[in-house]
Amino acid sequence: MSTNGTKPKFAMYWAAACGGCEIAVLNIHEKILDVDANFEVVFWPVAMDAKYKDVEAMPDESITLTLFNGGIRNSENEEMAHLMRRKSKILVAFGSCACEGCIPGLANLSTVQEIFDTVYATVSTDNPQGLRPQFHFAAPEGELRIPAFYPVLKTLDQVVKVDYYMPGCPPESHQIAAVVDLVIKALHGEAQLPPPGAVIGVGNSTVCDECPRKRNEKTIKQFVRIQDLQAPDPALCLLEQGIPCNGPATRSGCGALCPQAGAQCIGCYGPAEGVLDFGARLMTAFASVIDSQDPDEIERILDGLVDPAGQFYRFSLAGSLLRAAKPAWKGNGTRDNGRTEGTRVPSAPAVPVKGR
Amino acid sequence: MTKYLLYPGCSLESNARAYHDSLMAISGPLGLELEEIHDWNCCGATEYVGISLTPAYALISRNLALAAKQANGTRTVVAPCSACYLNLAKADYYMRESPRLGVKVNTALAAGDMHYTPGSLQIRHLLDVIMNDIGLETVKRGVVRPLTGLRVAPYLGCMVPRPDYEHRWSNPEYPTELDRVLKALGAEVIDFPLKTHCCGGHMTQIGPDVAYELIRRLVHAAAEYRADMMVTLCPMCQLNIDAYQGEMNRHFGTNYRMPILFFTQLMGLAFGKDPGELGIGRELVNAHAALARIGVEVPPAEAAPAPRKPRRPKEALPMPHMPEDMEVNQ
Amino acid sequence: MTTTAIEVEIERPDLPPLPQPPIADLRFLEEVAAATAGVSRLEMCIQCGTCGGSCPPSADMDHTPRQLFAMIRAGMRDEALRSNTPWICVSCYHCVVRCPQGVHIADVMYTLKSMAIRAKLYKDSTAPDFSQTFVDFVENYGRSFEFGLATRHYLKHYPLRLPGMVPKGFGMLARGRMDLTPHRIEGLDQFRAILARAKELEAAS
Amino acid sequence: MTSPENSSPTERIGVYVCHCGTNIAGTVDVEDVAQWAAGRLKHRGVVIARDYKFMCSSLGQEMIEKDIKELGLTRVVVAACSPHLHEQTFRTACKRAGLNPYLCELVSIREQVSWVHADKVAATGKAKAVLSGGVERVLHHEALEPLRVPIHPATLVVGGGIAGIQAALEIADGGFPVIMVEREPSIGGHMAQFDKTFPTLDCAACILTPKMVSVGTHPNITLLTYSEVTKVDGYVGNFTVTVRQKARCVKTDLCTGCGVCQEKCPKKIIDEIYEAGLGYRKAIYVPFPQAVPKYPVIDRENCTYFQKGTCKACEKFCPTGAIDFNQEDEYITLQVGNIILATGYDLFDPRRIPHYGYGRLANVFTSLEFERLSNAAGPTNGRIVLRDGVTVPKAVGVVHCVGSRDRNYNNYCSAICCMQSLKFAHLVKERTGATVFNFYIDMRTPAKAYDEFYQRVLEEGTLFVRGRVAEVTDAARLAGEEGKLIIQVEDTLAGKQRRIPVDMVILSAGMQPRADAKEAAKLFGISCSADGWYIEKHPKLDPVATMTEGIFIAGCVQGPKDIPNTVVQGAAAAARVLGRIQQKEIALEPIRASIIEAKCSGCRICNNLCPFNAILFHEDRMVSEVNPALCQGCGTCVAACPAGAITGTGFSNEQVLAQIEGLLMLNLDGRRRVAEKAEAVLA
Amino acid sequence: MTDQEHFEPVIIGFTCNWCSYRAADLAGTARMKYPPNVRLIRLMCSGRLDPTFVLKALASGADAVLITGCHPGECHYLEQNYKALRRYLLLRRTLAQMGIEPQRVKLVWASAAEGARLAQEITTLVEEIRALGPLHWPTAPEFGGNGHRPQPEIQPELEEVAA
Repeated sequence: MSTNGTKPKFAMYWAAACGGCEIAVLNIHEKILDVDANFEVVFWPVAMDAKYKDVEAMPDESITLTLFNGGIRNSENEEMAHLMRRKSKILVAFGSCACEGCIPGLANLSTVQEIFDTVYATVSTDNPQGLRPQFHFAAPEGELRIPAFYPVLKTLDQVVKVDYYMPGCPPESHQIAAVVDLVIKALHGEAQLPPPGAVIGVGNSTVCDECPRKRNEKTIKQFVRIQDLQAPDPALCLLEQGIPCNGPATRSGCGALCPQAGAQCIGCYGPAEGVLDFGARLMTAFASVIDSQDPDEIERILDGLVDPAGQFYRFSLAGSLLRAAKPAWKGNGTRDNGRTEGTRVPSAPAVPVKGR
Repeated sequence: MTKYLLYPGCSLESNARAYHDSLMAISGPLGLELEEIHDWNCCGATEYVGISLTPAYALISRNLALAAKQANGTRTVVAPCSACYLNLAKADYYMRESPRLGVKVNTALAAGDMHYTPGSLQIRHLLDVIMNDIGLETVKRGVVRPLTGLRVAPYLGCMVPRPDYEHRWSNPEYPTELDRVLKALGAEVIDFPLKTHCCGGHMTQIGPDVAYELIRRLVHAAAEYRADMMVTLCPMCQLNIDAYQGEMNRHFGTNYRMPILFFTQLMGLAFGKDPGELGIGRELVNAHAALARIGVEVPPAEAAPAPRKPRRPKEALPMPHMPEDMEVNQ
Repeated sequence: MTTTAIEVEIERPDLPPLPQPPIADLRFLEEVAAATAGVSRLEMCIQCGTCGGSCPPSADMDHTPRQLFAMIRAGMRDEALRSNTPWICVSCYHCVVRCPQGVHIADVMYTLKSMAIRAKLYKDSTAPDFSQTFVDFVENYGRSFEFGLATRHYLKHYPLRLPGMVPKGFGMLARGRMDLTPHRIEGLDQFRAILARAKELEAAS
Repeated sequence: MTSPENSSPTERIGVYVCHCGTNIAGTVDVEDVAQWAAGRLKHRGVVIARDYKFMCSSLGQEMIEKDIKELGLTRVVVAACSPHLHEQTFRTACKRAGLNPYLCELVSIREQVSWVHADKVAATGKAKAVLSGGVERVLHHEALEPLRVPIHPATLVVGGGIAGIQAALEIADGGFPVIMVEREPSIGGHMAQFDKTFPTLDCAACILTPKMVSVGTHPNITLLTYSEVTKVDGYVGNFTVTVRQKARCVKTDLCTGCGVCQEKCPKKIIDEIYEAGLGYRKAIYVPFPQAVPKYPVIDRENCTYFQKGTCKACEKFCPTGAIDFNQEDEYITLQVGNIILATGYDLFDPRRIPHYGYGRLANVFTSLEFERLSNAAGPTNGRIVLRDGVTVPKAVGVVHCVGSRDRNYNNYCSAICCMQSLKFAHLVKERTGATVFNFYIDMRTPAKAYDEFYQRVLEEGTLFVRGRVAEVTDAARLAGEEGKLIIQVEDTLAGKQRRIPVDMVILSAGMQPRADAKEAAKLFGISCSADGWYIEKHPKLDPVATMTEGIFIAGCVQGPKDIPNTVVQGAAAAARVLGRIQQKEIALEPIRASIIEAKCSGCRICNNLCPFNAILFHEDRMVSEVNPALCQGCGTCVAACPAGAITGTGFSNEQVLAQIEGLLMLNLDGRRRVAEKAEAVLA
Repeated sequence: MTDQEHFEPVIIGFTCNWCSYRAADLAGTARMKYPPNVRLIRLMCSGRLDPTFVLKALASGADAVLITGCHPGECHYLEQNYKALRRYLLLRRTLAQMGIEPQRVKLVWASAAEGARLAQEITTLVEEIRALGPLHWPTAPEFGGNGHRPQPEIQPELEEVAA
């Protein structure tokens, strides 16, 4: 790998994420050579060996471009976010996790207790002694500490200022390539970088725009899970067939991959330009076209949406207006099926109330 | 076989045995699987509610609780007796309509560690089930001895078609279900104007004179329409018109002899069952003469000529046409 | 603008005190409604008379149902509870299905009966006794007992008619339509426990 | 999206707090509110905040105008009474000062603060919150211009009953073109079926026929009978309407209306429409002698030729060869500026009340049947007889409120039944001398000369029984009942149940909306009540307009009413339309939705959300578009768009979200303490 | 003294320009009294109600949201209130999954004539919420909007979780 000190510096970091983003970057094939040709890669734990202290040693803003993927799940993630911010000129929230929390963000529906129980004490876990991680441990060499686990996962821009957002789980390689091109052009003064805060590597509409399926005026009499549908019409809009497809609200750019492959869009590219809350858009869209005016029937139809929060906030929970479920904020609490109005014991209130 | 929970009610075990016997006899041909609710209790008839509300509804609801618990494979309770049907149905409906009542009743039931969730059962009358679940086609298929020539006055009384909060009947005043079943059996069904009028109910016990008048109206109208017999689906109606017809005659110095049978008995006959098995002969105003017309015991007599409509003069004005389901009344 | 109350001294020559007005219990309507199963809609009555017109035995009633409702509204508690109307009601539900205002008339009648029994205001004890006798048997056995009911009731109220009843009674027995012994349900204790609790609740309300 | 912390003040906002005498100042510390706004909201762009005794007074308005001019205000927020009261006032003030009126926001601190709260501190606090909400919101207001659309001079009148006739004549006489569409072969409607009209008893034909004729002959009226509207496009000012003209099978240019075809036609059918099922007509027929137009139509369902392929009697005998079996339905497209709906009512069908016996008992008649019976031009030439056609009744019962004022059928009072029943009573008495009983719940005669008519019928000896009829039966129970119809009723004044034997029963059936009223409402994009009556814009102040600009209603389509009121509404609707036409154009509130094409992905979620059909989808470009003239500005599509591609002027997301923050900004000062306390407890 | 006494719920109300907003005006003209905790926003129609508004309000410090519209069948725009109904029914399901008590978002039909009813509904709602306690959503600006409590508090919590 070249070490020409004059080339602009490139870094990529992996916080709370699955690693898919890293693969996606490698998926740009020979374009990766352009990256190498135009950048000096100074920090990329997946691709090369480097220590945090090396980064700390670098002068501030010395890294031209940092692709930061993954959400902020623990204190280490947050420290690194601050560090990379300090050292980078352009910090890109790369991939759904960094942009809006993604799948790890769904943990924000559960309490820390629940998360740990699931991980260390469910049938799928072989943990006979019921061991749990200790946050600090007195070893003969001295006390060991591991990073603090946060009650909720945060998105990158909830802890540091972000210059650009590049959504997708993972971002499509051709989009990455395009962005890389753009940055390189910009570096050579051949192109203008978009205004700070912009979402890059995406289309300006939603998935339907790129979806070839036939669409009619929408009315929904039932919601079904795609696997419960006998023979889904391959050419007709999935939503019209009752399959909860997130396409209408999801930012275009992926080329409507899933709908073309016969699966509903699950929304990994996040909301369209200027949308404040992704889930809200889906809720209102789905609800609006339900074909009934009778509350009971509507409820019956809604029963077809087995897991609304999961459906609407699959990728965007941590970045949504509420960001997390109430129990998660507190680390304890109860669930509710939403239809037992008034009968529910409120979960532990934010303000502890004596005598209650 | 379609399965149902059966709530026979006290009458079917005593004065309306004929109803019970004939029901059992026809359940086979109709494909009715009837499972009796275990250890059911009296529904309180029309008496208990008049004394004290909560106990009355607790009494009724004990049966609902039993049924709900027993319900294996079905959530439909069938009640052949009209008072039972109404009480059960009403209890269920009112507990839904006013939660206040539901809470009271369940608090009471709790004393016998029981519980009933209003709306968890369907309470339906036998005729409703035969009409809408079994279907007239099945009934027609079962007929081996059509009741041709038997002129019957369908009589439902009050408590089956009314108040009908669940809208199960074609009409609370002129329901046509019974007419259609009897037609399916081949009987000649008259458009009986008093088909849902009152038989006097418990007035035979507490104000006989009142009851006698009500009975007279019915029997008179039936006779007016030259009916061979009245056909009912209510034990109380059958009892009053059958057992009290004598006293009524004495009271007014009349001599009506209008037999009244349960529709299940006629179905049994049409299905070729043996009269004895159907409890025929248990009635006080005997129906033998009438039954002779359809060849029960005696060789079939030729059908009585249907009353022909008077030819309308040419200057007559047309009648408004009636919806299809009314045709049975023409 | 403001007005100041002006005290006026009215000349009161010594007149005899005015007679008391008849007692009107204006909460009676609510009371009846509250004691009725379901939602009575009693306050909705527009006095059209459909009930009175439909009622088969109304000739024998001392007030038509409609009049009774007017009396309830007027708070004429005693007169209403003394009326024989609820006892004559045969629960035919004609009025209920015809009522243009959807009043649960039959159930209101039941309510009035039970109130009359509590207040001991019924004129003729035949009906209440019959109901009570019927209920007694039911409470004892869990099922009704027609033979016992008929005999006990007739002995008490129509001893003279009894002979006349014999042939019929015999006919019923002969045709196996009447049992001489009552039928007991199995869960009698539990059954009675339920009723006991229910009665407490009723008394409480 | 703004929050108090970020965006820097780019606008110059003036805040004006009204005392409204003591109405507001009595409960809200207005001076404090104004000072608070000047200080705390400075960073939001508030450059001046004043309080004044009566902001709506000319002095108050001048104060605002002066500030706009001198301080160069770009936004104005007035905290005073409800926008429904004075929004217009202050907008106009801004306009006068050269500021776009839509850059002014009025927040209500009277109806929704000072008048409903007692505690002065709390009220003042809320006033501040409401005000800051208004300030945040006004920052996102845009300058708007009202929409101006031209008005096409032609008017479509749907329904040729007396309401439609009245409206059409008024407009035509006003000198503007009218197209009248009538479903039946002739205009005239229900009124043409009647004999006499209450309370004056003048004959319906005598007063109606002349009007019908002038409709038929009026140079400004195009009459399309035997026709139905099938499609309505466009919006106020220029609707495009498609009308299906059913094939008459008669060449109207050749037909002389001589009537030979009717005589010769061998096929006789019960006339369910005009004769209300009480009389007969031929397969080729003119509904009634005075019909307009006079041309007959062939009823294909019943014509022997069309059913069996042979006959053609009419063709054979037609002197002018006007019969044309090959005629096809025609579709006509019309351009109109306004539409008047006068489609009338249906009669309640008494078969739904079986215990009244109609349909089972021969001598039970409906009110409409009786109208025909008593009509000199009717099947019996006006002889009031039983259904056998000969027997004259000796006793007749008239039953009021049939199907009306009844939860089981129609809840409402049909308004005409009392008077109509009185009319029947009078006619029976007059023509047969029979004993007449009228059974009523309440006697309702609330109009000029109506109660006098009641008095007159009383004098004539009609027997009135106050009580709603329980049942009509032929089951005789008592002597003297055999062979009669027995009316069972509680005589509520006597307090006894009565059984009254009569020969004839007349059921005064109520009015109900046309069977297809709801589909029609959808077709024209107007709203109707749960029953199906069309809803007027305002029950008192705008009784003939509808929520949909350019569509008006007249007569029973709006609710049960008698002839006088129907005529009044017909004229009123015409007056409204004439006013419109003369203005030549109309200004519409610019509160409208619009779709940003670039953002629209053509998912079509919004397409069927608009009851006014304002959203159209371009298959070619795969995008949806809002027609601003059709859009009523409800914002449902804005709220529904999953891509956030639809914006609503006047109520945009930015405005509402900002207002939410504004409203909440204040309490946070107060609440922070609670929060800190919470933290303390938690830590 | 308990926090109830401290706690004044703040409720955002969305009203329809044609019915409930006028009902609120009517309550005013009739001088009916109701608690000052509700702050109304005027929309043209309940159909304009975007779930985002509700989430925004809750996330920015409101303790509850009141949604009002014309009675079913009486919508000024024919049938848009039904759309509001559908959205409301779906939204409350989602909110329930988020652990937000369903009582905190309430849908009320109120015609322009029902000032008294609206005032009554508001009063009840305020009392319900007062009993329920503050929602106090951690993203509210009162937490500086970052939704994160000071570390020292999280750590011990985790200690016990881990134990």
